[in-house]
Amino acid sequence: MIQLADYTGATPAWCPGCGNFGILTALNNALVALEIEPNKVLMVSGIGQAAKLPHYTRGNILNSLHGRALPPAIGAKIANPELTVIAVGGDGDGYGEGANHFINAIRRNHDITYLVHNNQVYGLTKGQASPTSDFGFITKTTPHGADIPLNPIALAVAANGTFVARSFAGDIDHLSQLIIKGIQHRGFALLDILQPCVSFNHKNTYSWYRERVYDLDLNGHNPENKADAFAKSQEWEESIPIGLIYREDRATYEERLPALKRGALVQREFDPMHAEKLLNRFL
Amino acid sequence: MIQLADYTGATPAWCPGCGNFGILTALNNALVALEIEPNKVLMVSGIGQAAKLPHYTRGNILNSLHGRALPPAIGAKIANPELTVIAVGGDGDGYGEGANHFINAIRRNHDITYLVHNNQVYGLTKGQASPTSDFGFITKTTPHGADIPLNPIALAVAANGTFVARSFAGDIDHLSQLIIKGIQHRGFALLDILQPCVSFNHKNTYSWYRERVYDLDLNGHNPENKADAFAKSQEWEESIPIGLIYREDRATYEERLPALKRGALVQREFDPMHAEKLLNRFL
Amino acid sequence: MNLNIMVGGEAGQGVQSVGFLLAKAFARGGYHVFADQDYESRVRGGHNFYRVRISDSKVGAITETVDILLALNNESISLHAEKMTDSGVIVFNGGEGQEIQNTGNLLNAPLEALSIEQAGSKLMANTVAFGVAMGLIHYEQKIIKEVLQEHFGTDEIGEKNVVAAISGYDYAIRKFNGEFGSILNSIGDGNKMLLNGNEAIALGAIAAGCTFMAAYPMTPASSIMEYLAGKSEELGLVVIQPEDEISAINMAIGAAFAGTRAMTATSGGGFCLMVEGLGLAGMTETPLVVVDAQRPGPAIGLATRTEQSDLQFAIHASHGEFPRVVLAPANVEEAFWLSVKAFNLADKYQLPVILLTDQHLASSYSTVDKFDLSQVSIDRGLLYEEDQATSMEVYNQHKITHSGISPRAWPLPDHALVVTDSHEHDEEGHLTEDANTRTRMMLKRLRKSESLQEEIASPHVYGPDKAEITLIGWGSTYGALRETVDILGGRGVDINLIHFSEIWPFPIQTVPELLNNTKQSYVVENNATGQLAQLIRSETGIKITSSILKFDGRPFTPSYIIEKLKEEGI
Amino acid sequence: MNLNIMVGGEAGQGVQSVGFLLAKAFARGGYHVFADQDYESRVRGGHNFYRVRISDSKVGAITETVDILLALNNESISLHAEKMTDSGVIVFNGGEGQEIQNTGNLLNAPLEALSIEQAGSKLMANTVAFGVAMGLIHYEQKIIKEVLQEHFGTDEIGEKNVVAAISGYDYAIRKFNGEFGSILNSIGDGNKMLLNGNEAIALGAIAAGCTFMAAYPMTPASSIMEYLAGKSEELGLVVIQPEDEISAINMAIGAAFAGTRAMTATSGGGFCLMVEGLGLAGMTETPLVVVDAQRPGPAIGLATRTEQSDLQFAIHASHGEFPRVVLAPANVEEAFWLSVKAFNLADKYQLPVILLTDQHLASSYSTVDKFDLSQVSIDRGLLYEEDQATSMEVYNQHKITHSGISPRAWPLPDHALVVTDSHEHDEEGHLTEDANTRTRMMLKRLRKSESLQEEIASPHVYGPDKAEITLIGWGSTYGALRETVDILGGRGVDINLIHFSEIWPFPIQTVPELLNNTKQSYVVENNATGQLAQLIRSETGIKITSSILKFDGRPFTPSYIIEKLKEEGI
Ligand SMILES: Cc1ncc(C[n+]2csc(CCOP(=O)(O)OP(=O)(O)O)c2C)c(N)n1
Ligand SMILES: Cc1ncc(C[n+]2csc(CCOP(=O)(O)OP(=O)(O)O)c2C)c(N)n1
Ligand code: SF4
Ligand code: SF4
Ligand SMILES: [Mg+2]
Ligand SMILES: [Mg+2]
Repeated sequence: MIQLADYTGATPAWCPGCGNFGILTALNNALVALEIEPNKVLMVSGIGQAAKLPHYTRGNILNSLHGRALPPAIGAKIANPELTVIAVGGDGDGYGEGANHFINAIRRNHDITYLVHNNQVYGLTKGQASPTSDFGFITKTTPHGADIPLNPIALAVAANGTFVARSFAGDIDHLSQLIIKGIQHRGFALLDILQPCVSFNHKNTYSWYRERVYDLDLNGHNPENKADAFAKSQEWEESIPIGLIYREDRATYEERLPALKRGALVQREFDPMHAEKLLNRFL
Repeated sequence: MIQLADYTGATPAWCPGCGNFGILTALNNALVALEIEPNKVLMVSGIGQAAKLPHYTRGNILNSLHGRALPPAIGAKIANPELTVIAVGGDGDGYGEGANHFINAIRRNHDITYLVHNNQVYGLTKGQASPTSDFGFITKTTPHGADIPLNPIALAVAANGTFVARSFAGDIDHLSQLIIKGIQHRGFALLDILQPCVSFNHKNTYSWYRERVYDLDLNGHNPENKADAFAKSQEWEESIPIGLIYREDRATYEERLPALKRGALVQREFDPMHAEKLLNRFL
Repeated sequence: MNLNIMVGGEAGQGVQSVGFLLAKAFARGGYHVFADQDYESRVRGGHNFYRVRISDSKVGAITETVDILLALNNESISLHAEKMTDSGVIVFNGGEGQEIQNTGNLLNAPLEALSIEQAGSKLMANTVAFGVAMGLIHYEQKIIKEVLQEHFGTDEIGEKNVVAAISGYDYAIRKFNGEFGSILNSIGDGNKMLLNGNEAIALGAIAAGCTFMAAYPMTPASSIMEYLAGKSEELGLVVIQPEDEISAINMAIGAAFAGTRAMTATSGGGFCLMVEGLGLAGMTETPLVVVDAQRPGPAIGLATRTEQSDLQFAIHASHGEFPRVVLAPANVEEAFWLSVKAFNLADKYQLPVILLTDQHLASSYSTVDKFDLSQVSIDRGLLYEEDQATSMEVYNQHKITHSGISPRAWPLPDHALVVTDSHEHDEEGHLTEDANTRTRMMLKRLRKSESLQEEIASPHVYGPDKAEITLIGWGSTYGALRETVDILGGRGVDINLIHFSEIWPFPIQTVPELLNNTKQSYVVENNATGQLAQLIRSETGIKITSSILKFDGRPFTPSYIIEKLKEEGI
Repeated sequence: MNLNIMVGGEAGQGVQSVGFLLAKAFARGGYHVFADQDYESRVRGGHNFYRVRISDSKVGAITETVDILLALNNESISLHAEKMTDSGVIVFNGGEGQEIQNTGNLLNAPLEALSIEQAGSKLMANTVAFGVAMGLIHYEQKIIKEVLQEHFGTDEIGEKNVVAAISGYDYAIRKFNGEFGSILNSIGDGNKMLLNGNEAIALGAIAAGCTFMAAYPMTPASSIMEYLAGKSEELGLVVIQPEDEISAINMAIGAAFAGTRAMTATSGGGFCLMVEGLGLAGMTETPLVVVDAQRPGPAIGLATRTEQSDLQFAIHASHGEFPRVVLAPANVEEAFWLSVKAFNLADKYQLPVILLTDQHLASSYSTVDKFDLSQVSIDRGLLYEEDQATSMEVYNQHKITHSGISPRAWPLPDHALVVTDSHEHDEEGHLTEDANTRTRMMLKRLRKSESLQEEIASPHVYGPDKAEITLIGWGSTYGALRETVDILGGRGVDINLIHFSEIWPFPIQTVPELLNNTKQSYVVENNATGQLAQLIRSETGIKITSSILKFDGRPFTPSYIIEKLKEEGI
């Protein structure tokens, strides 16, 4: 039996009250609920406050570069599809530096769960604007206010995502359930997680989010309809939908690879003589 | 009077019959129609067949790196907003290597016109799949068929584009009119241009496109409605809408910059003594 | 006279602000100050400290001993108690139930209690600590107030901080019953600037007329862009934070191509992403200033610490071959002047200039005489004189000249067309495949290094011209090395220093002679492989066999160097 | 015996396919063949040529003279006529209205007309030209048919090509009335492989058990990924073309971390984008093979041409310091074997290995004896032996050992947890800020260079052990340099060659002695600054004062080198 104790890692170096704690708890709960052992999990993270998360739980870990959570996660998943691969990072990490990987991982539909701790700010580097900072958000690098933000949900829908969801770090149960669904989803599961940053984001606070979020499940939203999903992606300032926004069934990248039909790459035998028939073709 | 002769550059090194010729003609026509002098134009391009275009017309030219048409174009536009800045590149260039710049240039709404010659293939490097290659498209690098493509129109709408349009290299008048509108648009104008590649794309040919494209103008489409625009972005295989898909009015990045209120950066006087008041604050 | 104050505590306890206030108060009182920061890559918790060194003569390094330790938490005591001088005082936040007694050189100060009592919240405990330190040395209250008001404003918050500080001040005077020797008064008019390396670079850029910066945040470079962004409206300059570093450097190239002075700044990881752009500047001959504020690598390494390990990378970054300049300021003063020089060289030679600093220089504060702006000259290089202003002909942006420098123009309405290309190109800037043109263009670009060579200053020589022992360093270690020479020289050791601030093109005219003059020499570098030593060997053939290398992310101190030399029998 | 055939024409005229067919036909006939390609960065038009050199002894370079020129367009004649040997024949597509007469050594062959007549379309004019060349030397028709059918298939298209070629063959026999000395028959069983450098690398990777490649297309590296992708289904390996090179290298790192052998390949511009990832592999000690197929820089440079200008960049790429390997295969054979070695060293030392090739090696075809796969050994290095297979404890991925190498494991269900980090980390792989751990980890990683050093082969010495003149080269210039030594040696010049294929860690045990043995030496490099000479100086202190440098994007030929030596009085 997998227990929460199996998922106890180092003490987080986050600020007291940070939304990241809720995400950590929700993830651990989800992994325990799914009865996945830590050594079947590979967590790959970028760089930022969010990206430190893997060290605070347990599993195989590759803490990578800023913006680069997804590419190594993809490489590892292809190499060994038996691993439950979870990519983790912040909004700057995933939607800023790494946005090109983000869009392409979505369209290729790699079988990965991607948790984005979206605190709408650069936390670790102390408070610069992020791509999701609200319009007009003032920071040291945007003294006259941030630009129109990047909308990760709309982009994920537009990029032909197969599992596009949003949750809130302040609602651990909701998040935990959604992480479970995301991990169970065959294909790329995006979880954009609203995460209060108590140190640098004094606009999008716990209460700001709480006043606005509403659960799509209770709202009769049909996550199979793309137009509806796009419409939901446009809600913000006034009310913010959380839950599964869009879902579709499509072959994963790994399923489409003929090479993987004969088992995981990491389990292949080494035999140089295999190349013999190729050499002959050059004669 | 500006004439076509003013826009005659070097002889194109493109394949005979390439769709790029139509784009070149349409651009020249548009610039002449707008009565813009070549020295008021700055063309910035990436690398690829498409990206060679500036050399085949006339203007100020910065032929940059693969994927990097937009960043230098943005830098130059901010430095000197009096220039009509046109960025040019291919689908690999702009939607592959450069997709992160693409999305962010759109949301920041830089006042630039961006021509993407979308031949759904890597032409210059001889026929590899591009991000917009149709699903299942077979190339040397995708022997089991390309993935679900990236949808530039949907992404541009999702990224809060203010001018999102598609045209066809085989319809020079349509394209020319749209380029005129794009240049006149205050803000980032995306022109995704369907461009037959006679050497490497034997699927999406002139006739393939011709059989499918239809003009939104004749169709009663309302480009001010985002949901409609998103719906239009989803049409492909059967029928392909061309024309202005989405448009909105929003301050450009350059208009929002307080620094530009006092004139173009490139015209500022140099005076080290300006720093005096700053030095005093460190005393 | 030398006083060392350390402030220690968790991230979030206000260590940085106390440290800065102390530095400022002493700078205002006419003292020379050097202050460095040691912090972890986190926003709350962990252990940070700030060291402020105060002297009546120039200082450019920190020392390891501490006279006053302001321990905002108890961990600071256990971590730093061993560094205390005999007469040193540890100020700690005792309060109730605190074990350590207020005896000897320990001063149990109820920092939080005083803060709550005086200012209604424990948030100002750090300001109370600042006051205690000031009280211990009986420093002028006028300066204390001035500095606090400048920092916190003159409104309620500023006032509360003044009250909090004074309560600490009084407490120290009342309660400290140990021995503490230093009673300090201001010693001058306080007409020195107190600033760090990043601020100096930003000011240099402003003085040089840079109006465009594109950068992506990265410690320890971020504060350059933050400073400039803060001044963007006031000065009319543009700072843009794009999606990544690739965009940043290419935006700067576009802005420079369009005629402005443009820059970007980052640290090693971001610099990695910029190297293709660096080559673009090289090929298109676009003037560009790139700051690489080094930190320990490889990869993320130690994100908030210091290292000098990008030297060879900076010199060789990007594929292909093109001339470039690498400048590594030795201290805050040079950071300003080399920032100005960087823009001038970039324009004059139409190439990228790398300012190679590090966390130690970037975030350490230092007092300097106010920069004399009348000494700043702007040299935009050879400009194209148009015969036909409205010609619309393509001018030769890459004209092949004897010096390799082509008269420059940028796109302007009614001017000639300006064309350039990342491909090999002809004089007009149009792409070419011609072998002969290629060879001539390569030679043209590389030829620029010849006259460039003459712009590069010879290394600093400090101490006697010739000595038994020669230390060799580069960049931010200058202060520590100078002081090492002073101390050992004072003890009768025959020692000097050769220090490089302008590294590439390598100052080949003077270095061989300088080095041939040495007897026993040591390179002292904040890296693990001795990169300057490698460079010296490849450029001069001279092998420096001994080295003092440090690569734990912490800066050198004179005492560390002296210790290492002692191990060598010196 | 030596025969040089050149095919010239526009892109799109089938130059490449004729060139390849010629090379293949002679290889099949038992000859040694070396063939290179000169092409522009465009798909149609411009001028391309293909040079095929045929010999009865080993050849590793091209020559500049031409015996048969197949001029698919008339521009080819004006561009190359001056290279013809006295008895050489120019075959051109005359047809109606063609001025040049079929006299002397010009053969006016109606290539298009014959193609239309025989195959119903002018598309096979190039195959007709191939036939003409074969006819001129009376080569075996059996081989011609064989080769054509292998290339075009045995169906209708294949048949039409055979018919077209034979029509050209017959035409030449019938109509050629000049003098052409060579009548060639096959001379052996044709048991040689004909392949280019990229194919050899791909085969090496396959033999070494690489199952994962992520790469973004870039000339001249693309054909490595194209070859592997073509075999992905047959061999069960994965080739992914992601959005950019950053993604490519990081995907490969992920796949390697997960336990496969993984690689990426690119050219200089793409390599620029990979250098941060290179540092990630360095820090996380992930085995990784990166091919940098060089082309002329900076920036886009000359996209389809050759250069050796990334050497210093490859050695110093990425910020911070970590061990790496740089191998530069001298020819197709070494491309295979060093590709295998690259994977073994990457695994054994857990670090990135850079295979530094160039366009000349990547796309030149060469005959080699079939690789003996029984000589390929797989060394995955020290692996972690688990005591408790189901422990789920974190094992020490970065255990500090004497050799610096930690026993390796990768994530597997029921195995210990594997943790690594781009930050400095402890033995378990968790991030740390501790100064002492940092120092120990840096030393651990750098220590790997010591034993690694012993894996690096000494440079090749060709010719006498000691000589008056020594040429020094690296990488793909080997063939041209060897032949230079052969030719000049044959003329009585006392000359030899020291050639580097395994460059980093620098083979310091043997090189100083080798070089100290030389008298007058010349580095011969396809670059403008003499990067190997710089490296030799920084590693050994030895200054090679003379150099023959070429940086016009074209490869060296023996005659070019001999010409340059002649200018030096040799
Ligand atoms: C290439 C590179 N650029 C920049 C950085 C500096 N950096 C580290 S974390 C970070 C931003 C973190 O923001 P986010 O991803 O939103 O994470 P958060 O800290 O808010 O959780 C940046 C810019 C880096 N490490 N590497
Ligand atoms: C960093 C980098 N990666 C790869 C390349 C090689 N490259 C040149 S053009 C090109 C693709 C061109 O495709 P696209 O942008 O669609 O333009 P097209 O030729 O189809 O017009 C590639 C991959 C390069 N020059 N630089
Ligand atoms: S800075 Fe913000 S995101 Fe980072 S740990 Fe603190 S509260 Fe959380
Ligand atoms: S390869 Fe395709 S895109 Fe390139 S010039 Fe030829 S037809 Fe046009
Ligand atoms: Mg964030
Ligand atoms: Mg394309």
